[in-house]
Formats: sequence, C-alpha cells, structure tokens
Amino acid sequence: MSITVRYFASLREQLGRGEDRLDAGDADTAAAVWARAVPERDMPERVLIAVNQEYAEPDHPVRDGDEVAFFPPVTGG
Amino acid sequence: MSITVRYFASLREQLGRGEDRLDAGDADTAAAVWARAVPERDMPERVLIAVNQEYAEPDHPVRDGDEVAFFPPVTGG
Amino acid sequence: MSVSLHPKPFDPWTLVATHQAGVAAGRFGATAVFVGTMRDFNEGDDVRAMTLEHYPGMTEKHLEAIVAQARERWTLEDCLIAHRVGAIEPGEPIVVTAVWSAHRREAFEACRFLMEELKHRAPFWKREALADGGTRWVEKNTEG
Amino acid sequence: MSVSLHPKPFDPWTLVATHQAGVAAGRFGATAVFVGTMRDFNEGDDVRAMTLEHYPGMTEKHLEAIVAQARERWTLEDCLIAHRVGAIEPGEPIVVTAVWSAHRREAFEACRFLMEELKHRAPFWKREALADGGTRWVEKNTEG
Repeated sequence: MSITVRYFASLREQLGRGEDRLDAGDADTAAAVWARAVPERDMPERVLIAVNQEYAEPDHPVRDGDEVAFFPPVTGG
Repeated sequence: MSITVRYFASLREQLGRGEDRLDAGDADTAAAVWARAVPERDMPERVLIAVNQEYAEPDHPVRDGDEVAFFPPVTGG
Repeated sequence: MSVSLHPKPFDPWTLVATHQAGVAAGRFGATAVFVGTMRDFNEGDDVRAMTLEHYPGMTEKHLEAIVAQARERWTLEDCLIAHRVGAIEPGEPIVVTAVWSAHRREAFEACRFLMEELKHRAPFWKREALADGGTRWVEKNTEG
Repeated sequence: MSVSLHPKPFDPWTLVATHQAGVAAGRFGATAVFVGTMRDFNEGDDVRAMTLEHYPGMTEKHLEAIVAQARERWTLEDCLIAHRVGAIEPGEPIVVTAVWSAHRREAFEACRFLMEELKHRAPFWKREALADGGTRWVEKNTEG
C-alpha cells in the first residue's frame, strides 16, 4: 500500500504533476504528507485539503492507503 | 357615459352579478360608488378596490367613464 | 420581457426555453425560475380541480407593473411571467416566473420578488372543487 | 434525487422536465430552478472559452452531501444538480440546481442553498481562455 497525493487546477500546473505516490510515514498528517511530497515548496496558505475525498484540516491524520488532495479555492457553478 | 362597477370571485357570487352601470354622481369616491351600487350591503372590510384597473383607496375620486372594481383578497400564483 | 395568461395547459420548461432563445446569449450568467404547480391537497383537504378567475385587463397591467418594479430594483437582462386562468387540474402548472441576469443574487432575488408580488397583489382568485363534491373559494394565500 | 456531471452540453430545461416526470404529481406545489450559464465576459475581460476541471469521485460525493444537507434542513420532495465539466463555450449552461417541494419558501431557499454551497465548496475549477489569446485560472467566485 501507499499514500496517493493529488493536485488540482493551478496547483497541479505549478507543480507540473497531478499525482505523487508516497510510502506511508510514521505519524503522518496532511501537512506532513505535503512536506514529504513537495519538499521544494511550503504548503500554500489558502490551499484546500481533502483526505479520502472529504475536506480536512492540515493536522488530519493520514494512514497507509489514504488519498490526500491539495487544491486552490474552488470556482465551480 | 357612465361608471362601470365590477365584482369578482366570491363577492361576485354573493351579489349574484358581475357588473353594474351607474350614472356618474356628484363628488363620487370608490366608497360612494359602492354605497350607490350595492345599497343592500355595507362595503366588506377586507375588500380590495381598483379604479381604472389600478389599486385605489375607498376615498379615491371616481369620474364619469371610470371603471371601479371590488374584489376579495387575491389568491393567485 | 413577456407576460402572458394561458387558458390552456402549458409546459413551463418549453416556455422558458423558447423565451430564452430570444435573450442575448453570453450576456446572462444566471437564470432563476419558479414554477407553481397545482397540488392535490390544500389545508388538509383533497382537491379535485380548481378554477382560476382573474380580472382581464388589470391582471396583465399589474403583472407588467411588477416586472417593471423588479427591473428598477435589480439589473436584469430579461423577465417572464406566465399564469394559467380557467379550469386547472392537479399536477398542472399554474404560474412561471423567470429572470435572466448577469449574476445569481439578482436572479434569485428578483424571481422571488416577482412571485411574492404576484401572490399578494395580482388579481387572481382560486376556487377549489373538493373530493367530497363541495367547492370553496380560497380565502388566503399560503405564506412563502 | 439526481446528481450528474456532463462532459457534453446539456439542455437544462429538458433535464428538469425529464426529472420532474419522475416526481409524484400533485405532491409538489413549488419548483425552483437555477441555471448558471457561461458568459462571454468576466472581471472586465472578454472570455472566449472555459475549461472546467473537477475532482472525479469527490465532486459527486460532495454534491450528494449538499443535497442531503438541504433535505435535512427543509422538507423537499426532490432535488437535482447537474454540472458541466470539460470544455465549455459562452452561452452554454454550466450548472442546474432544481428543488421540488410543497411550498415556495422551501423551494426558493433550498435551491439557493444548493447553489451557494456548490459555489463555495464543490471541487470545480475554471480556467478561462481570453479573447487576447491568454488563459487564466479563475481565482475567486463571484459573490451571490
């Protein structure tokens, strides 16, 4: 198993990729996943986070097999 | 010329007629028109009044050629 | 801008689609529509049919005045009001109000305004035929 | 209850009419519908086309959750949300929210709630292609 990390919209374009796969780490949170997946950049201030397709805070725990997504403010409708 | 008086809905049914024609009177108001057209009954408290198809108060002046309508609260839509 | 009275059943969605074909595309971002449909119950009673009386001439003038008020109050691209008159059966549409505007706030607020004004002031009167064979004039509109 | 994503253009009025055919006639007296349509301008610029990105899986779950919230808050007969994804041109519908209920207050309020929630939280992102050849991500939704 592993952690799937997904990026959308302008964030995906800026990072130049839509997805990363990480091995599960000890005591992972969404913010820790960002730090490991995108070491080249601080987590943006206005970023939205979803863990397993539900909105979550940066300190939300992340386990092996989880999907963590980072994306900019939404603009649908 | 004359004044056309119209009644709608439950009021029309209660009076047994939809329309009266009156000669114009001196110093007519909508209330005075009611009193002359329907002498058998006081003007109902919640009645709505229109003079020439615009809402009006009981003291609205009425002239020769005008159309005065009396009707119960509206229930469309 | 369109205000119309319909003695026969109409399809509200076709009416709105047809009207919209005449609204400049690309200009409006928001359309709000309300459709009032005849229910088969009212105030706890089963209702079999309804007759909608109106005041020919004043009704149209009044609906046009309501639309003019909405257009003074909000920036709107277009408005439509259609209302049935005469004999109506449960499940049939009674009224449609539709508003096209650049932004959704205007569309929602103006569409609701048209309906509330229409309900409170437009000269229509409902007489219900009840399942038990009786008829009654509706005395008071439901609050909205 | 229906939530759907559409990679191709749809006709909102046909969608609503078709869905309504499955809602018990006579039970609902009020239908409120909102349609968001692509404009050819935004923030002062001419917009030629748009791409709507979304988060497959989360988007549907989130829209269904919004509908569930609305049904907890108001007594509703039925709800529909349809949303475009992918390449969109000016004049094409982007989103439809529709609510069927006994009374108009519920229908209006729930329809607006669905739109506001969708705008603020559902994972969709717009990229605009401008008339001058450039593209940009829309950063912020208009207030409604």
